[in-house]
Amino acid sequence: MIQAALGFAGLTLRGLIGGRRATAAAVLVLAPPFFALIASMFGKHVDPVKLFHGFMFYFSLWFVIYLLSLIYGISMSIGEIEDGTAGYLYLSAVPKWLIVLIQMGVTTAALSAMLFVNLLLTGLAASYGRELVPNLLRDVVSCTLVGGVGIAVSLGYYVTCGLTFRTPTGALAAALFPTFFWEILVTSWPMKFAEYTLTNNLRGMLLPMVFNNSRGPLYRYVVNFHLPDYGEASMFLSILMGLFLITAMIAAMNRSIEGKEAR
Amino acid sequence: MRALSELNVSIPQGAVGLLGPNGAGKSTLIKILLGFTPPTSGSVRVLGLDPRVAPLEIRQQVGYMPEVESHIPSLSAVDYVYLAARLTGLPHTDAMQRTHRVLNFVGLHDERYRKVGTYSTGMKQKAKFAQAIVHHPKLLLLDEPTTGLDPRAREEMLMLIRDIAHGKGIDVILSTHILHDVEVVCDHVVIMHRGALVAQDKISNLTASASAAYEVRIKGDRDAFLASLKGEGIDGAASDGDGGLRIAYDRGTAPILRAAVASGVQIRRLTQTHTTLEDRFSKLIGG
Amino acid sequence: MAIYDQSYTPWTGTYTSRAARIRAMVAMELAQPFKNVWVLVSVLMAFSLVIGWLLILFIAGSSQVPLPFAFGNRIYRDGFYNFPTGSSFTLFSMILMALSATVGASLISRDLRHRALLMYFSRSITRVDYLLGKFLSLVLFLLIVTLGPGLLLFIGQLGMSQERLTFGQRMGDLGAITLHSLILTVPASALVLAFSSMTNRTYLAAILWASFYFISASTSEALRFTLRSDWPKILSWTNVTAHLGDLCYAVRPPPDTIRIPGAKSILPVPPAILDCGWLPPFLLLTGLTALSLLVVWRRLRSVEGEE
Amino acid sequence: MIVEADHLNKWYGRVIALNDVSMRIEPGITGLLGPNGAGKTSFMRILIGLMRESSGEMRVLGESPWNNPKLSVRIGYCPEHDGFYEGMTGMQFVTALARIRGVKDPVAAAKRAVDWVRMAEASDRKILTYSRGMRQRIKIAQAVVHKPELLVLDEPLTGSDPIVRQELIGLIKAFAQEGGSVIVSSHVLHEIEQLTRRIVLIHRGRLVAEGDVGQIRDLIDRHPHTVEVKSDRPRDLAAALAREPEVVEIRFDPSAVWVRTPKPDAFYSKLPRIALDAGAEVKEISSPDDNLEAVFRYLTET
Repeated sequence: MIQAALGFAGLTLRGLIGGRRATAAAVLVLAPPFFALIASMFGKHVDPVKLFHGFMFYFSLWFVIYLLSLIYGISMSIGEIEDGTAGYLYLSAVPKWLIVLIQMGVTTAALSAMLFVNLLLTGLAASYGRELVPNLLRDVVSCTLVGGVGIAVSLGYYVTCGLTFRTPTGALAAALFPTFFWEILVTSWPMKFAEYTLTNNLRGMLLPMVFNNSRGPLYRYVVNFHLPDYGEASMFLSILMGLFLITAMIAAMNRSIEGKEAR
Repeated sequence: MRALSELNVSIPQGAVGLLGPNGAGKSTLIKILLGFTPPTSGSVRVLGLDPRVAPLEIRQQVGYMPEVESHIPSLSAVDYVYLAARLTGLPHTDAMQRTHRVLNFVGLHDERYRKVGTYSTGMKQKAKFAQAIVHHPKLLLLDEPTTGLDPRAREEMLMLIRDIAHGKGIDVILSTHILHDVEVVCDHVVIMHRGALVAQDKISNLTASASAAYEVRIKGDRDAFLASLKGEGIDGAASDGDGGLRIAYDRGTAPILRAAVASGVQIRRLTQTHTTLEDRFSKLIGG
Repeated sequence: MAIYDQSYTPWTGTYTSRAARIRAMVAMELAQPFKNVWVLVSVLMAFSLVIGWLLILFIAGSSQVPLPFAFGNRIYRDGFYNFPTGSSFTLFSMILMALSATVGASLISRDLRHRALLMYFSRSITRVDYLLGKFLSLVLFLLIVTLGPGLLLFIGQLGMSQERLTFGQRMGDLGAITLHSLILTVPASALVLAFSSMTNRTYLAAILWASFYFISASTSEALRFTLRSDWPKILSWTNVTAHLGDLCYAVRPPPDTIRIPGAKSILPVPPAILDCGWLPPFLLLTGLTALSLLVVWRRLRSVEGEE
Repeated sequence: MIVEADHLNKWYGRVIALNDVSMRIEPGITGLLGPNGAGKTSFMRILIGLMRESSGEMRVLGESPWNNPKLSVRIGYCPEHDGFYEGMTGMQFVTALARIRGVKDPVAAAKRAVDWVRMAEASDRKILTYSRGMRQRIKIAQAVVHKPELLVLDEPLTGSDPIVRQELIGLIKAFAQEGGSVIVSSHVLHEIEQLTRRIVLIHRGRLVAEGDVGQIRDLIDRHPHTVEVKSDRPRDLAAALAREPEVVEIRFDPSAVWVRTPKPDAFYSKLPRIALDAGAEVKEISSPDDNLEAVFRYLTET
């Protein structure tokens, strides 16, 4: 059983590399350092710390984590069903809920690793030609931890979508619409709901860890709503993470893997 | 990679079988005929036109049924065939009439309003066939039209092709690796192997000189039947891999009937086939 | 008794023009998205923005309260197409992005997955016709949700606005919303098609397009913050389209004074989103559109001959 | 009893795939026979636990297959359609699947399975490059790698040429000889006949008949046949045939005689004798009713 579970972990890791989705993920991971490098090479009066924090805030911790988990969350659920490989996975010594748990655990870890690489490279790119960003490693590690929580939550939601809907388009629509209207639009709007977005909770957690609790210009957008503090945010995110984990497991237990003839 | 080499062939009118094992270059030939890929060297004429110069004119007069699925799963068969007709240039009313007419012809009735994605393999093949004939082509190119069909659907498809190839003013090129299909449908056969032409003739010519063979399906004691056949002086009986017996013998059926009487078996099916075509073809595949 | 032939019969007739063939393709593709409930929901969302405005206009008009925000053509630029103004993620462009992702991403990837290209190209159309058909169907669909609500707003404003406008001014507005709609839809359609032709998995094409959209926005945002300069704004898809769109209305600046009694002041016109005129963003969008169409074209060329 | 289905139903929305199917399958090889779209795949997918039945009960090896991993590892499944991790080599694919099924030494087991399907040389190539026959064999290798008690094969012989087909048949028989049970689906009777005598007929989601191939063949004879006999002297042949009590209807034209008989078995037994006695040269004997499709028609439409 343990060996079978390890086998799943290996298989999931294999699935992460290879194919167009890996290319897309690589682009996502490498785009921020690339732009940061351009900025620090050609920009005048660039402050490396500002550059690094700006990219981390607006880029890595906002889009990269959602898009990465979207790509892998959809392809490891409905994508595998559509490709016909899910049938092999679900005939194993491991119960389906555990399969999902392993897949999500491994994917979260791997995506966090990607995020780590992304942040580290961004930090190095930002310091190009100047002195190294102080506390770079501390910032990268704490941001990776926070980002990992975000990845776990969004991955749980996307996998739930992918296991509930019968077609990839349906699953994608269900995943895209709420996330982007909620996370992208509502996050920076001066309205009360904004404190319940995943992004603002992540940023709330980031505040003491990276910014020493001082709301610099990056947090200027927080108007008319209460930015969750570390405790509130971690509570909110853990509840959400548990919730989506459970829904994903329930969805896996109830998903019939139909053949092509069903559609 | 060279798919076709030094191929000189002129394909006559009528129903022509393009026969050869997988990888013989049949699909490549068809793609060149349609103008999808230009030949690396050499020239082609389809209905007197050059596919490199006038692909659109050729495609208006040619119907193509690909080997692979090539449908749009979210469309109904009516929409799919109608779209094909419109894309060829049929006006709306004509396209609609033709669509329903050919769907009736191929035997898709109430299912025609269902999405093609929900069809069984046989129905998908029929829809594909319908889109190939909807614009009344002068020439119909069929690439492996019977793959994946159950026996009944296969016979239906072959009957459709035979029907369309005779007396409707449509010439058919049927590309396949199955001899039976060619024998049922075609008058003419072009045999290809490894990108080269191997033989080309009328089927009747190819079989005329041939010694005949009989395919027999029996019910009863097979060994006793074989023994009786030996008693009648017939040795060349072999299993045909299709549940029946192939008896290489060409002087009438009487000895076979006598053997059946003697061994007490029933003859459920008795048909004549020709060994040369079969032999020639299996030699090609084997070699 | 007369017996009529029910079997196969030949067809003779004249062929329609190539344009008619493309039209048939567009008509078929346009009917598809409306079968999807999610698409319907977001189309309704786009229209509900406008209907909300019309309600406000109606209430304001019936109680004789002039709405400075609705004067001039700002109702289109700030109230609808670029709402909320100044944000890097305007609501409308997000709706458009999501719609083009769900509708457009499948256009070519679906044909690739099911090898339907063989059917298309065995017909009497060229690659360019195919490309044009797909492109037009996506542009037209997106126009339904951009120009559609815009026209609704235009008609509503015609009846309920408290501003007296000349015929020329009205037509100027009409031209502006048409142009703005085209700016929003045409480059987006080309890009989506390019992504759609790159993969045979629809969801991946959609995600690629979404990634492009957000990466462009967040790169611009992050660079702007760190470099403390405004030029990175041009990297954001939203900003570029919104800026060019805004310029469409520049022909008719809002009135300095309002003659209606009781109206106090006019909100200041927000500054231009980009400070570089129309040429650079225009070139950027045209270049991207051309590049995307080229990508699709190349891709179709390599796919057509394939097994 | 390896499989017991009890009033099994499966719907997809409003489309019914299985309609009140009850059956028992004993150990050994069993053929599941029916035309395209008959519900064979749905039945198999419920049987192995990939799909849940809409109502009714399925028991496999005494247990319910849905969400039952303990049972899953006792079953091997070979799907009809190709779905692979195309970037893996055949060996990696089989090893990975062996591992997740809890096989003790996955590498050795995979090697054994790959050797068994005679894929040893090609096993280090990527699946992407495999031909159809190789894909079929690697699918079977993954199905047997964990030594299942029951092997479920969905249309394993479809589309393969005669040589590959004979090989696959050999493999399946070898598996059964080592004590395993096999359930195999097909839409062609003689394919199945080469494998087993025990057959279940499914048509339009309903269980139509089950039993021995001989019984199924008898079924073919239970309904009237129309037999076409091509001959040089159809008139004489018709006259001779008209005297037989089994014949209820006769038509002829200058090249052939058509006979309708409600007792095909007796008729076919007499036919050669009659033809010889009548002195007519028989050129062909054929009947549209002498096949499985006719059985389906006969069983479902009356």
